Amino acid sequence: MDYSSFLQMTEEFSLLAVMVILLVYDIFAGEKSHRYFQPVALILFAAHTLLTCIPREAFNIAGGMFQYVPMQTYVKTILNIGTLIVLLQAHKFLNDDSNYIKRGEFYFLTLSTLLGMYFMISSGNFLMFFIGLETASIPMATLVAFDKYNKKSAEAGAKYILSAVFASSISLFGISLIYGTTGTLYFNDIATLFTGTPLQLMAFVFFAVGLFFKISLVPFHLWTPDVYEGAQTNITSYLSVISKGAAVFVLFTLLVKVFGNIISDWQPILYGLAVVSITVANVFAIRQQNLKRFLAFSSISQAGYILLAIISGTALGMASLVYFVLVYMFSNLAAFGVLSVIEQKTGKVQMTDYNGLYQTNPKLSFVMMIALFSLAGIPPFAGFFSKFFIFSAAAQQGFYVLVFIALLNTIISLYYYLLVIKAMFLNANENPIEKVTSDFPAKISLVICTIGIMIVGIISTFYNQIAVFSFSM
Amino acid sequence: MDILNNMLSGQVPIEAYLGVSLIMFFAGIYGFLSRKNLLMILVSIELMLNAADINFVVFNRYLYPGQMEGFFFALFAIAIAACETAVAIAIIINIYRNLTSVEVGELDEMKE
Amino acid sequence: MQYTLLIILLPLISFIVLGFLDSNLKPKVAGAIGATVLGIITVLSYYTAFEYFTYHQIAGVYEKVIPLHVEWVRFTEFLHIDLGILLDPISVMMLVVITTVSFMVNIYSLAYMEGEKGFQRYYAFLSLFTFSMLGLVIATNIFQMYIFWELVGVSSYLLIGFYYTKPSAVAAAKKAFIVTRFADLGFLVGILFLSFYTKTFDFGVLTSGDASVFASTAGVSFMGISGMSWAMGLIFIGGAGKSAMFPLHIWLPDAMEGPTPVSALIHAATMVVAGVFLVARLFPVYEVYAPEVLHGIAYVGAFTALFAAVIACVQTDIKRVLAFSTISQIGFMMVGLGVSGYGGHEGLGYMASMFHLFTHAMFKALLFLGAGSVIHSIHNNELNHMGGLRKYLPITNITFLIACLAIAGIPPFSGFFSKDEILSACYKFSPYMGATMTFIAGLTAFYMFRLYYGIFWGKEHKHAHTPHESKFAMAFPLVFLAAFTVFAGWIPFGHFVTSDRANYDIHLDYTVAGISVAIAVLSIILATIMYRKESVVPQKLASCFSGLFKAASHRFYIDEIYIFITKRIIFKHVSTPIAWLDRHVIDATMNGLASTTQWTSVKIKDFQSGQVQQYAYVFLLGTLLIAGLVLFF
Amino acid sequence: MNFLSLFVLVPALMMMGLFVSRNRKQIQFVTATGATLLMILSGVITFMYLTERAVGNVAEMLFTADTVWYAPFNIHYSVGIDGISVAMLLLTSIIVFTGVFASWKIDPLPKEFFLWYCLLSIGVYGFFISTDLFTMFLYYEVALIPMYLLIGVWGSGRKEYGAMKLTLILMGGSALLLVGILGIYYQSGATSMNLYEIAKTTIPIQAQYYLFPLTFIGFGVLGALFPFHTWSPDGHASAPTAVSMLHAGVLMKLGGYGAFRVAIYLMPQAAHELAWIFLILTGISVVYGAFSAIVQTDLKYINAYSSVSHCGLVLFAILMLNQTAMTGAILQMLSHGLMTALFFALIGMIYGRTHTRLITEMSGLMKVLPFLGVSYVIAGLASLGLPSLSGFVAEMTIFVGAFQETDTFHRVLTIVACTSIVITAVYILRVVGKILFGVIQDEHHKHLTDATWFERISVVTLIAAIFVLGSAPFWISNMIGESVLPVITQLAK
Repeated sequence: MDYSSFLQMTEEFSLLAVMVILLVYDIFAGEKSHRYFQPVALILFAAHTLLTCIPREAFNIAGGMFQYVPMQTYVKTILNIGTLIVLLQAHKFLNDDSNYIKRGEFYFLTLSTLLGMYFMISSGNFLMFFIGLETASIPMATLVAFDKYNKKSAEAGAKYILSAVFASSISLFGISLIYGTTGTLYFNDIATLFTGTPLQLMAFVFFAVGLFFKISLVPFHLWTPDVYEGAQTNITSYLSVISKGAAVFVLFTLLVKVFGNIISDWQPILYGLAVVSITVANVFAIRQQNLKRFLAFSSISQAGYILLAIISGTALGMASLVYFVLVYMFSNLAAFGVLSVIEQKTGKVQMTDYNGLYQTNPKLSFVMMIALFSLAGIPPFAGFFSKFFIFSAAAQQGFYVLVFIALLNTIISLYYYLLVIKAMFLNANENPIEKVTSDFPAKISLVICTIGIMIVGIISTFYNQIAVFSFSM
Repeated sequence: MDILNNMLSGQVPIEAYLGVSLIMFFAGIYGFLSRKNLLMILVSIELMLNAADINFVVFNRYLYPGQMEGFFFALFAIAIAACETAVAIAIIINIYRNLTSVEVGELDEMKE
Repeated sequence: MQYTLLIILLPLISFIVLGFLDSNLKPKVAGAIGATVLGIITVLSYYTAFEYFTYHQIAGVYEKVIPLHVEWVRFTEFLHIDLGILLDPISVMMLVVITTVSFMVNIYSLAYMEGEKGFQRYYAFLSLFTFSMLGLVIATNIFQMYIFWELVGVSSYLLIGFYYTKPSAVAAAKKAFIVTRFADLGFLVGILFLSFYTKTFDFGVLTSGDASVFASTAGVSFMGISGMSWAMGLIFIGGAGKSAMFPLHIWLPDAMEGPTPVSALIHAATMVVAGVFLVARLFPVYEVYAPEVLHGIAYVGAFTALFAAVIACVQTDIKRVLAFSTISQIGFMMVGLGVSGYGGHEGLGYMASMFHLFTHAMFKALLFLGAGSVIHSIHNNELNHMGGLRKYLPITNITFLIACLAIAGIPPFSGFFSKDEILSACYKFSPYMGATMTFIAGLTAFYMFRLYYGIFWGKEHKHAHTPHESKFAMAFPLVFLAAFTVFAGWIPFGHFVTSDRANYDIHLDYTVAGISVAIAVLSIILATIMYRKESVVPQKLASCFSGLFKAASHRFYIDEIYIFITKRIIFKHVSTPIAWLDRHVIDATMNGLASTTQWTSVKIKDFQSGQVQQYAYVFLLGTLLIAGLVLFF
Repeated sequence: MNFLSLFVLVPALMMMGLFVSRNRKQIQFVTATGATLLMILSGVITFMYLTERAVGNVAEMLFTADTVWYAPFNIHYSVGIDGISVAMLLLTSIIVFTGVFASWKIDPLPKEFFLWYCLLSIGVYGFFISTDLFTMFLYYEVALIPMYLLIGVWGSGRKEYGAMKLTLILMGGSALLLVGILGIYYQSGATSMNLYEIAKTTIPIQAQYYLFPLTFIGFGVLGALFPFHTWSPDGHASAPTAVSMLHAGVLMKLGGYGAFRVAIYLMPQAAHELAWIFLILTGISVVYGAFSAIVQTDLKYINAYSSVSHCGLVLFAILMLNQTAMTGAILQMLSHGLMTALFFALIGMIYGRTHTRLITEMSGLMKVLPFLGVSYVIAGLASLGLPSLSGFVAEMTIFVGAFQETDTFHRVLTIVACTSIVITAVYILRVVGKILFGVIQDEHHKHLTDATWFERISVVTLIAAIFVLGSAPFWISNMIGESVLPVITQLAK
């Protein structure tokens, strides 16, 4: 048997290479050369991002266990950029004395979750998929619990791992039933054999909730705010953007490629989930004082919006989905970036701490503001375009009422985003947060995000490029 | 009744296995929801995972004798379960270090 | 006759100049500019009159001359507002009246307003008013008339409120504007009706007597009243507002808060007769297509005349007396139009009312200016602070007397001729109408002489400084107008202004004349007895008719009714509730939505209990719920 | 991209200029130059437009340009203007210009203020030049959001409440609108989001039945349609001067303009069927607004409610669905835009001196502030429809046009609407009488200083515009009238 075809998995291999190099570096490098660990790591990863960003011809290897389509390159690149930004933001946090020795772990764990997502995305078989899923989530638990001496962090870790395993076991049970009813684990075969018998529907639901958990849709979202609050900010941002992004893409692919036959069954499910997620999350978000929790809820409602793209199941929807993830990544990471910069300096995450931030930190508050506006879908920022396209994709399939409900929710979301902006710009504060100077990598990350938010919408190339390779059933 | 006969005569029908796995699965869920001790919760999760594994094996053995997919999946699943447990245990230890207790009820600092 | 355009433009220019330079100009200069401009246009309009009446008569019928006509704004393919100049007998006559009186007032004001703050502003407004009023009378179409109608309204507002630091003046100005505005609403809707059916605003087309124009109105009726009656009735409401017909008269007495020359110009001679002019302008339409409205006008006019005359008998503020007498006289004019027919001898009433408009403008302006000079000399306009002023103010005394005789209808003064024509027209219409009007004429004579004696005779009052005859600038207009008043009567008016623009020879109806003169003389004698010397008769009368007297001196409580409607009903029971509704119902619902969301958010916060097992529980429920839905639906 | 896009470009450049400018001098320089440039630009556009028409170019839209933007959605960046847009551009330029001068000494953070101000004007300009549904909506939203910060930071009174309320309610409106737009696009089956492409198709009538209300209300919210007007009093009351001017003067016109361009133009059948409902609503707003204005005591509230009344008249006229009335509607937009801007400018200036907006606390200001006083009187006269000032022409056109509808329902509504001219007179004169006339009660008001030069510039510009529109309306009303025709033909289908 010829294994050379495996070499086609360039993204995975190059990432693996980066990981191994870093691992070796971390273990064997001396005290002096260790100083350069982070720069090296960042450069390596950036190189990896650049090298793997060119889409190739679609191919299957390992008998269809690993299926590549060009679209995946875009998704993986988006994830790479996101990870890069997160790593840049984490730079300072990792240079603290307490974490100095743990930097290697941090990178290794983060990148292994990324690798897991790669496999999840490219998988053509449930076994591969499940392995990917777990590879993506188990290291995540350790990351969440990264800060050993912090009660909150430990609690968050426990909550995450317990819920995650609970979810994945249910999901696994679902997969087993799918196997039982179809006799195969290959997506292509299942697609034809999956006819929608009651047991199969049951199996589908059991399986799907595992993904819903990852995307944290209501009512599978309850872990999200706690974990987001407890975990270290950069990890939270990673959690909220990267793993969620991967999961939504996979959800779309699976629903379209594997469960296309029962579209009439899963569309109502997504419909309901979208409505509930958006509304409940918004209503919760109104009250949040801790900004990390606040962003957690906002990300839940964003996930709800993403479903509007998935529900259409069209190529348009796929393109809009990926585009949305791209924009969402920039916006959310910008917000988290500001958050982490300020938290690392002052340890303040309460909304009231941000009162009058504009007086002392105009730049940071500006970035925060455009990030929030973009999340709220306000032009000329990218968020507006991504939202519009998603609504358009849904409307094209005739989901006017759903779009309408979603739009009414944008009012609520605008309200709470404005609360933060109000805090920063309007509210007076006699002793606001002192002038914060963010370190160089964080600066870069924020600049990248800002530029992204500014231009990704107005310049249509991004979307059109994505649209070229988008696919549907 | 005839199920019992078949069992006695050595050939166990698939339903029996599935019954067992199903019971294990929901027992696990029940355990997860009801136990107070984190370790016991972990054990319950193991139950759920293993139930799934049994399913795989049984389906493969009875319905699709020709192939090996189910068996392999089961193996992988067991391995993964092991990792999960390891990590979970580690975190639980961490919890114990912080709270000097492994009561799940104590993990409620963050809420609302 | 393009130069007539100057008559309009010059006042406008002077308004703009004075308005912009305002206090940068010396008062003297400003006054000079205003007066000169008026002088020029007066001459111009006299010349216009001369030229028109001599050269523009074809077979004894005066033609309509339109020297200027431009489209201003177009609404539909038929309807468009034009601006233009229409010269026909009545507009030319009005030109003469307006320019003359305005000129006189301008001169008079030089002295009267001397040293007032905002002297320049005053002259600017005067020019503005003159401009608007001229524009009104030479309008070629009803919408142009409406435009200038509004403009005179606003200039009257500005002039009444000239002493803007005086609350009463401000209130009066506001009242005048709003009441007339309310009437104008009627006017506007009337225009809309009329123009919709006739597809034109143009007077030429409307009054051409071409029946096809009104073809589409046939059979149109609303609430049992024909469309045309609606239209013309509503239009008349506009006229009634400006001309202070009952019950829209209430603004005029208050308007006396303005400077006296203004009262003379606007509220006696020119603006208040705009309504009469409007009816006269549309007379052919009224006469043919809405005769019942025309009769209605007659009755309204008659009632107003009586009503105002009665009030005038008991008022003590001399300007208010004159105001009510104005209302009453306008009533006469309206009656004249109302009872008139069209053409030749039928059209007597029309001619008469125009004639009366002409003469009345002169002698009423004279009366006001006289009153002005009295007030100017003793700084008070309460009748009971006056008396015995004849030896201090000889000129005023004489001219005032002449005016009183004129208005009382004593030959040979102008008032006699015009009023007499109206009376005879009334008798032709119905004897009762005639009788009533004659009686009112008597009343007029009575209250005018009550006023006269009250001012110039009777016992003297102590004054801060001895009153003295005012200087030339004020005396001259008095004399000039007095001369007019004396001789205007002899103008063969029928040769100039008639309903069908054809010549018509006035011949006095001696019986009517005799009766009216007799009654006038009697009432003058009565007044002489009662008021020439101190006497107890007035008090006696007052006490025995105390009810009537009280009511009359409170102007029959019309104002109170208005106050009630506006303050109590509109303000308290319409606006306030609406405003309340807006805040506490509509706005409250909006806010309610927001607070409800907040409330829910607080209520459901326990979902996030922090208990991982409870999370798993919800998770499981969700799964089973979805499964159930998928399986069973 | 053609030169129309300059209208968006210039403010963008202004923003960059502001970004680099260091002190107040430079800021003032940048803004003043930019605003003047925009004025000139709109003047040039008007001239070019009229010449084009004069030489007999009868295309619906002139100077059109079209570049594909988002191909998968057939979204084009397409611009073009007709008489109505030209009129609106003129209005916008005038108000932006005067707004700059009205907030010459804005404090604090002048730089940020003008940055947002420019973004706002970008939105407005863009809305008026674009002929693509998506682009329109985009600019519409661009115009909405700066309001929040502009009011929230530089406002007065309950500014945070007002700002939040205004933003959220308008956002609600745009939510309805977005559904409407998507519906229109997909139901029409057009191959482009361009208005004029969609107009060629016919949207199925049953779709129109729900799309028309969505779109009309969506725009109506911004046009202060009863009962969605409640943002207007609070919002305007707390907004800073220039923002009130721009918002009441131009932004509220987006509502009428959009309702006219999108709702009526694209869905004529539904317009015919459903007009009566909205006619009632607008009829209510006309009278309702006027009546509520009578009892208000805060100058800005009075003006806000009068805006409700006047903008109600705009929508009212549009719904009459005949050429004259629609022309009147556009004229009314212009005239109301100008005079309400003038009002807000003056109110701002008076407030800046007396530090109160309650008419009960002011009196006799005419003595100390002759310039502002006279200007206020002129504004008032314009607003109560004095001939030779803009209000008259607009209202008369509307009433004459509305009266062309022969049935009793329309007749009665028209007459009801007419009554507003009396009520308007009442509250205008009430205010004038209370604050300007009489004698000064408050000692501090005795030595107030009259308008400064920059205030005079903005006030005089507005008055001049009002006067021109009022006394020489023919050219502009013809320009608008002929541009209304396409809609009329659409309605005739």
